[in-house]
Amino acid sequence: ACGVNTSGSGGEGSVNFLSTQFSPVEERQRYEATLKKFAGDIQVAYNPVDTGIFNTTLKSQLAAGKVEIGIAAGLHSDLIPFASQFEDLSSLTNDLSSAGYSDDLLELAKLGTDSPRYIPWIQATYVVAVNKKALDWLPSGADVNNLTYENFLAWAQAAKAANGGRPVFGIPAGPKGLHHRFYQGFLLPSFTGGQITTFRNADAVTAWTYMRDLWANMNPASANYDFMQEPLGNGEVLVAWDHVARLINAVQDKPDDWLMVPAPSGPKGKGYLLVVGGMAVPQGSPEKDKAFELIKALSKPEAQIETLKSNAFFPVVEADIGSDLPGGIALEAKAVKAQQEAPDAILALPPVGLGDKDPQVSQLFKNCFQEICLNNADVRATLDRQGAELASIMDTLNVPCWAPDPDSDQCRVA
Amino acid sequence: MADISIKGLKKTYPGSTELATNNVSLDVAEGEFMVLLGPSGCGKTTLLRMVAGLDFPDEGSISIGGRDVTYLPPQDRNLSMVFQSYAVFPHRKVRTNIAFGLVMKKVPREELEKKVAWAADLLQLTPYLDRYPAQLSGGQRQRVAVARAIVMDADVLLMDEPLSNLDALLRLDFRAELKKIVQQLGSTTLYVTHDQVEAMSLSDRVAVMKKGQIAQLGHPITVYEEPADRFVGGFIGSPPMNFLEGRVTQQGALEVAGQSTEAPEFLARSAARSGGLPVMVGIRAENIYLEDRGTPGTLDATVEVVEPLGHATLLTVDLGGQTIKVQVASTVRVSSGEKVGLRFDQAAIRFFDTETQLGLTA
Amino acid sequence: MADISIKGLKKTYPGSTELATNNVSLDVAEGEFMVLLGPSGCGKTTLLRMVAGLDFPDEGSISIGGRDVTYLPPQDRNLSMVFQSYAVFPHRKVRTNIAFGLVMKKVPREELEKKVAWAADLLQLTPYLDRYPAQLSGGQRQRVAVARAIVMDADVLLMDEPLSNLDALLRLDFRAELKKIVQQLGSTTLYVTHDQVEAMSLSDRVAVMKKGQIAQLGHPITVYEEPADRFVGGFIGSPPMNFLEGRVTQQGALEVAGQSTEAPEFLARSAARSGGLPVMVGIRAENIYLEDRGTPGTLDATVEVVEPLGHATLLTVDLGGQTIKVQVASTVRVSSGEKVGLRFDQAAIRFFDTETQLGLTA
Amino acid sequence: MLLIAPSIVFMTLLFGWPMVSGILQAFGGPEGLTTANFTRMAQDPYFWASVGNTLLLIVVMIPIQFVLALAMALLIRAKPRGSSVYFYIWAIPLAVSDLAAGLVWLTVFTDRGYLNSVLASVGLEPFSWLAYDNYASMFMAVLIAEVWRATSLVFVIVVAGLQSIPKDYEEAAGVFGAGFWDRLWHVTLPLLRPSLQTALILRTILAFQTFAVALALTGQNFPLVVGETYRWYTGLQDANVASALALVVMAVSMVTAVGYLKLLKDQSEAPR
Amino acid sequence: MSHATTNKTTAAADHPAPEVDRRPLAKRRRNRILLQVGCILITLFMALPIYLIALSATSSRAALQEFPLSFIPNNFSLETMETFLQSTGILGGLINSVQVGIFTLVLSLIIGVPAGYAVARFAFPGRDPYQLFLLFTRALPIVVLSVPLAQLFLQTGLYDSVLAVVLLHTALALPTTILITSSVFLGVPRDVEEAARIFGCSPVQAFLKVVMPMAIPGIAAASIFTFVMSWNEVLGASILTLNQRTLPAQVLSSLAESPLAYRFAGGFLLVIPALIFIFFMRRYLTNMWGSTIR
Ligand SMILES: Nc1ncnc2c1ncn2[C@@H]1O[C@H](COP(=O)(O)OP(=O)(O)OP(=O)(O)O)[C@@H](O)[C@H]1O
Ligand SMILES: Nc1ncnc2c1ncn2[C@@H]1O[C@H](COP(=O)(O)OP(=O)(O)OP(=O)(O)O)[C@@H](O)[C@H]1O
Ligand SMILES: [Mg+2]
Ligand SMILES: [Mg+2]
Repeated sequence: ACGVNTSGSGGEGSVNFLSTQFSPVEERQRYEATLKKFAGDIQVAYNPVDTGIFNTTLKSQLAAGKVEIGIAAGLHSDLIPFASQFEDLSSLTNDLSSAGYSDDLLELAKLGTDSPRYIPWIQATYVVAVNKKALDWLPSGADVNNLTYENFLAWAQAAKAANGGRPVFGIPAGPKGLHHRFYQGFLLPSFTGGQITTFRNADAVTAWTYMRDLWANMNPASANYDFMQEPLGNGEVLVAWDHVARLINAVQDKPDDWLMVPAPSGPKGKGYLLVVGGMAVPQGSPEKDKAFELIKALSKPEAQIETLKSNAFFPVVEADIGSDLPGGIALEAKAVKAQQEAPDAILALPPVGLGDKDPQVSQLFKNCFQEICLNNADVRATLDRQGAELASIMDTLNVPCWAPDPDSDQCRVA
Repeated sequence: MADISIKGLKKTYPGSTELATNNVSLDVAEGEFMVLLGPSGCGKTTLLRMVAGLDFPDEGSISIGGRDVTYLPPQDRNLSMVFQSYAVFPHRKVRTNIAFGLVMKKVPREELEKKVAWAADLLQLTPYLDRYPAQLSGGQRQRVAVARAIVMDADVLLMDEPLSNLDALLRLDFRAELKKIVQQLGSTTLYVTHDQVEAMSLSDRVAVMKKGQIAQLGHPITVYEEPADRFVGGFIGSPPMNFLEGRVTQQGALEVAGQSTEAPEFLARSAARSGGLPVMVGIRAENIYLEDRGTPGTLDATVEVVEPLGHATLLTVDLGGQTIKVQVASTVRVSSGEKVGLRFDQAAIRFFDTETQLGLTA
Repeated sequence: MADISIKGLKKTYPGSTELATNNVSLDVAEGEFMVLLGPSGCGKTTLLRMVAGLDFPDEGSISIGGRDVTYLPPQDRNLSMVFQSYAVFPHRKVRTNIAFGLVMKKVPREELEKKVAWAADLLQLTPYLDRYPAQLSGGQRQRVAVARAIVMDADVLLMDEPLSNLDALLRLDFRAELKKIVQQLGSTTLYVTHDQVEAMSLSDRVAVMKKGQIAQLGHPITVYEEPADRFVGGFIGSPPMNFLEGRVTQQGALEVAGQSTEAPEFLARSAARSGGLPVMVGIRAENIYLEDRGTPGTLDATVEVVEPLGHATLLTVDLGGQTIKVQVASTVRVSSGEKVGLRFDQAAIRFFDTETQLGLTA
Repeated sequence: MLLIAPSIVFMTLLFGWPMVSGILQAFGGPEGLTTANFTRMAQDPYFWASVGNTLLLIVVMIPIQFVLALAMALLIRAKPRGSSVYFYIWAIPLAVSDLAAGLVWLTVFTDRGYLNSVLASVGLEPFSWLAYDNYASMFMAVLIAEVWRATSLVFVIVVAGLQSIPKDYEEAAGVFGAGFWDRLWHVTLPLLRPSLQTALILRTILAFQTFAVALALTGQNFPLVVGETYRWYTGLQDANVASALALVVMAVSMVTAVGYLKLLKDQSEAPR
Repeated sequence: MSHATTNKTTAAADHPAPEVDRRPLAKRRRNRILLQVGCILITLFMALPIYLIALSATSSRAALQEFPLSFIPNNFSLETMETFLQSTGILGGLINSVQVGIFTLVLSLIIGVPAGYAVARFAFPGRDPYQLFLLFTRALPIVVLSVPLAQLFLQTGLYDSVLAVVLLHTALALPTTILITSSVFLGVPRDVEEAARIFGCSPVQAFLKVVMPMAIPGIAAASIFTFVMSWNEVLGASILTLNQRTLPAQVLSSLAESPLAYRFAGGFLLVIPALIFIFFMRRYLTNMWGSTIR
């Protein structure tokens, strides 16, 4: 049996680029083009896989001591489990020090260790996509570009009423949906100012009670939505919060029909979550030098801008975005900028240093949603139960808190 | 009540061009025991299958007890059948195999058990009631098939060579019982066999089939003694009838094998009219007697083969270049090469047309 | 070269307690035609299967051509077999079914085709060569099985009721051919049949089996005329031998059915010694002659049933309370209820011990 | 046994060690052997729901599939006109991967899918078939999709099995007064037993393994045990609890398989 | 009026009593019609989803977002399919998949068919445990084995090769192959096999020449499963390869996150080869020598 190569390259000496991003057909094609453009004469075999495979592949290769992966790239949370098995990238960080990474990013990149384990690769956030039809029901006095959660709920109610009781707001609460990021980075920071420490305080109760009201005015099919671009595209949903990359397809064909707006603000401010992806080099990687070269190449502003233009992920380095963006991306870029630069903005990070407990922590947020919104459980009781679980995880971990929780030696649930 | 009336049945198997039955008409009276005889492949099974409702005819009709059943499914015909291939259910023990039809008829348990015991006893299957068919000998399996059929008390009993794998003794016993059973129940029976003794001793009438058609239908002895045509004569009897080419002269003499005897009157008459008549002379082996050579009225012949059969001795004899079989008592001692005289029992001689092969009668 | 020597074969089927063959020993000379006869379930097929190597005996040995083959797999024995269940390959057309063994032997194509054509012609299968077995009649399928076996020119030919589903005529033809073939090839043949005419006319010797044992082995006429015991006499012959209870008096008279005739000398002698001897008298139906009542030397009897069989007429006769069968020529006209005199052919009378059932001879 | 040796060797070489380590994992913890994983598994809010759903689905689905597959096989055997085309179409779902199958049925049942399109076009109110708060319709949707996807498997096995049943037996049964249902029950089904047993065992074991369709249709709202295994393994990255779940699946599957083997034991051992 | 009457009388004269009872025929005809109706209903159920995939795969993206959805292809577009076909590794994946499918098929038949035969024919001690052993591997969700499995292949140097996937798929298919073939071998009469032995076949030859051909339907059924299973298997293929992906591993994983139109196109494209395979195998599922005889 003689196999045929399926990753474009991948002969002797090529760099196997394993990634959890850009796996959809078109995105993959576009990213391969980007790679070709910037990799120079380095042969790159781009292998996008889902997180499960990513894990299995890395885990088994590292365990067997036969690493064939040159670069392992993924979201921050994808990379966490392998923190200690990635190369120390201090030298690369030094080489790239002039590029202008934010301190937050560089801290994240240490994955809870002492030295950088990945080089930031892409970043993104979450915004709200609005079909212009929905503007009709926007409560008077509300500014669509500067919503409050109250406005948002009122708007959802008005829209539902106007559609004969059919809700038209949505959230990606499907099995692959990212709604837990909404609670972690948007809802809770906005209502409580924290993420972990405030998990079960009174403000959190308010927040979840609000969430229950909001859910009552959201399309119940949301519980199946993984990507909001589809229900948005076919009109099932008119207003939706999601990851920028998961909205873009709905918007880009007819940018004129759409608005992209920052997430709403709450009593404590406008919480928003930053998503970071990084490129790491597993220890024992066969083409380490080339991998380093490639990382450098992809960290150039041009490459980063190219990625934004093609696949809607924002640069992690100082880069002049310019004004020649495609329609949909331009909309997004505006919203992202507005969200980041809002005066009451509260930056939230995905959990830092949780290691392989990260998904379980996220699961706790989803459980809250499940219990409170779907099963109509008592808010207080639910938070107590899930909070206790979270507390026990945090106690065993012994890690410092991350934004927006106040920095401390050990992060605990209050 | 359960007479069978078959009219103009034609059947061609899909994918075959020959007619498996070609215009068969047959009336079987209620309670009659009809035996079907015929060479292998002549359509006996096919006919039975149509009566059973397992195949439908292309043309023609079948009615049982005055009710047309041509296209009625088998389960609605109240009949039972012994399949040539037995078709005993491999997944059921002998007991439940035999009981199958009764269970379908919802016969009460007690009666059912009585009947099964009776049939098993009759067919000497009692020791095997709790075996699966795979653990039986060929003959035992066949007996299961027979037992399954006779417990049914059906209006019509179809049996396709039910005893072919049984020994003569068992056959003899069973034959006698079967006749009793059938008479008691009044079942109309269609019975296929290759055993002519069986055919003769069991049947009220036999139907001899040939290539999908009925060649002769009649009382067994009639069929044996007065075959309707050469085929039947040649088919029935062991050994079959001898045929000799002959000629009836204008003068009324019968010339056979270069020798001449007297011809029966009706032949003499038509020979006189037509100026001589070639005929086929048929005579059975047991109707030829051995005499000393030269005895008046005998034909000169030479013995070629002597086969002792136990109950008799079969001679193959050369008669003026034609080979015929002669059966003599087992006490007669002849040896091959011996020259003998043959006397034909005049009353037993049959004549056939040389062209149509049909029997010539007065 | 290919004589078969069977020694003390014992075989019990798994899950059964009876012996299917019980200490069978049998020597078949090279080229000999041995017929196995016996009631259904007596172990004939089992014996054949062990000779073929399909089953292995629990005890005993089998050698073919001097080579011990008891545990040799079938394909190394150079034999061929007709299965009682035919076992034709349903997925192969008739042609390739017949050719199967030849293909396995790597016989050149031309010879193969010649042989297949020859066998098909012999068994009247030529028109069906391109059919699948499912499209054949029962008898045709059986003929395929026979054809497949005879093309093999094997050292040993095993045939398990090969003609059971064929008509008498075809059987007669084939029998003659088979005898020729076997003689030409010198195959040693073991042949199971229930047809006694077949047994008599084909065999060099017959082995009569009973409950897994060989009851008598010998020339067919001997077995017919001088059955070793009551079982054999009662089993062989159609109708089977009549048995009458009798007694040889001290004076040397044979008393049967209240009447008395002379006893053979050897019996008279031992009766004289022992002061009277109860015996079982065996006589075949064809060895009893009908005479007028009162003729000296005859026994008085009454005809009960008259069965015309075609070639003869079978009478069921009451002889002093015992029922016996008498076979008379079909020309004899008697009717039931008629009182007749019976003359026993003295030479054909056999005597059996009433206890051991064994034949008594001088 | 020379004939089964290769398969044993092959399976052992390939799966032996992974199985052992997989099983050990279920009992593995930071400090040696533990049953903590099972405790965590059982405490997960989705666990009992998933067990319940899985069992319910199997109990309802397997009979439906067998009846349907048998009916299909018998229909095909009756050789209606165009039976080869029917046969082909009925076997097609075999060729469709879980993912694709889930996808198609999603387009049927989703709020703006084909089913609602039909309802809308006849003037009826569209219905949220897959809504989390509508357990019955969600279950129906999963059931229909699974029946569609996996009945072909049983169908094809049964068709293959039917081929080896001589017609004689049914004919004999007919002659002895058995109507269609009697023949089916007393002759066809018993003779089909080996195929049915195989199909039943395979189908059940595979049914325990399916989740992709349910996942596609209902997301996390209709959890199935194997889906949970995947979630624990890839989503929550806890291989230990995933293994524990896997062991549960395996234990239940094996118990069922043993049950089937015992229940459908062939008494005659040599049926022909 | 009178005309009709004449017709009746002549008809009666042509067919003397008893009149052929055509009611059972009518009933049969009715049954045939019911049969057809049943077939058509089932066909609708089985084919509709396939039609919908095909429809969606060939519709433009816009058409998929309308409501109510159209059941007739009015927006025919191969755009998504084309994009799909042009993406990297599709051809290579196709070749790999076909290779994997065929080698898996062959290997699992070579190993599985004799074992199936043994299970059917010989009541060897430990037959039930053996069957359970086979099922064991199928009963454990394979995901939990993925890391040790991948490690195993990495250590033996088979990682990232078609052979690795073939081996895994064979192991996955074996239980099915063995069980299905054994159930059909049970239906092959013993005497036929014995006849083959008599006529000079070694046990192996008898198996190959007589038993196998008679079990063709079962072997075909097993083959279909094996091939289709291998064709659609993603997880194993994904963890055991990197650059030598099979087609489903190559695309199915990326499909999950692609826009709907692509998912349809991919789903549809992946079905086609399996359809072709079934098309060729299906005729073996019904035997060719007419009904089975005893
Ligand atoms: N597989 C088996 N398991 C158990 N007993 C068997 C098996 N096969 C045959 N027997 C029994 O062994 C005995 C001998 O069987 P065998 O087949 O040799 O008889 P046979 O002489 O060929 O009879 P027939 O003339 O009926 O074919 C019978 O009583 C039969 O019931
Ligand atoms: N299924 C079939 N397809 C095609 N032809 C068939 C089929 N069954 C039987 N025939 C043919 O029809 C003819 C009559 O067959 P049938 O079975 O009625 O013969 P039969 O008289 O029972 O013969 P036998 O005494 O050999 O059993 C034969 O020539 C046979 O080859
Ligand atoms: Mg027949
Ligand atoms: Mg026998």
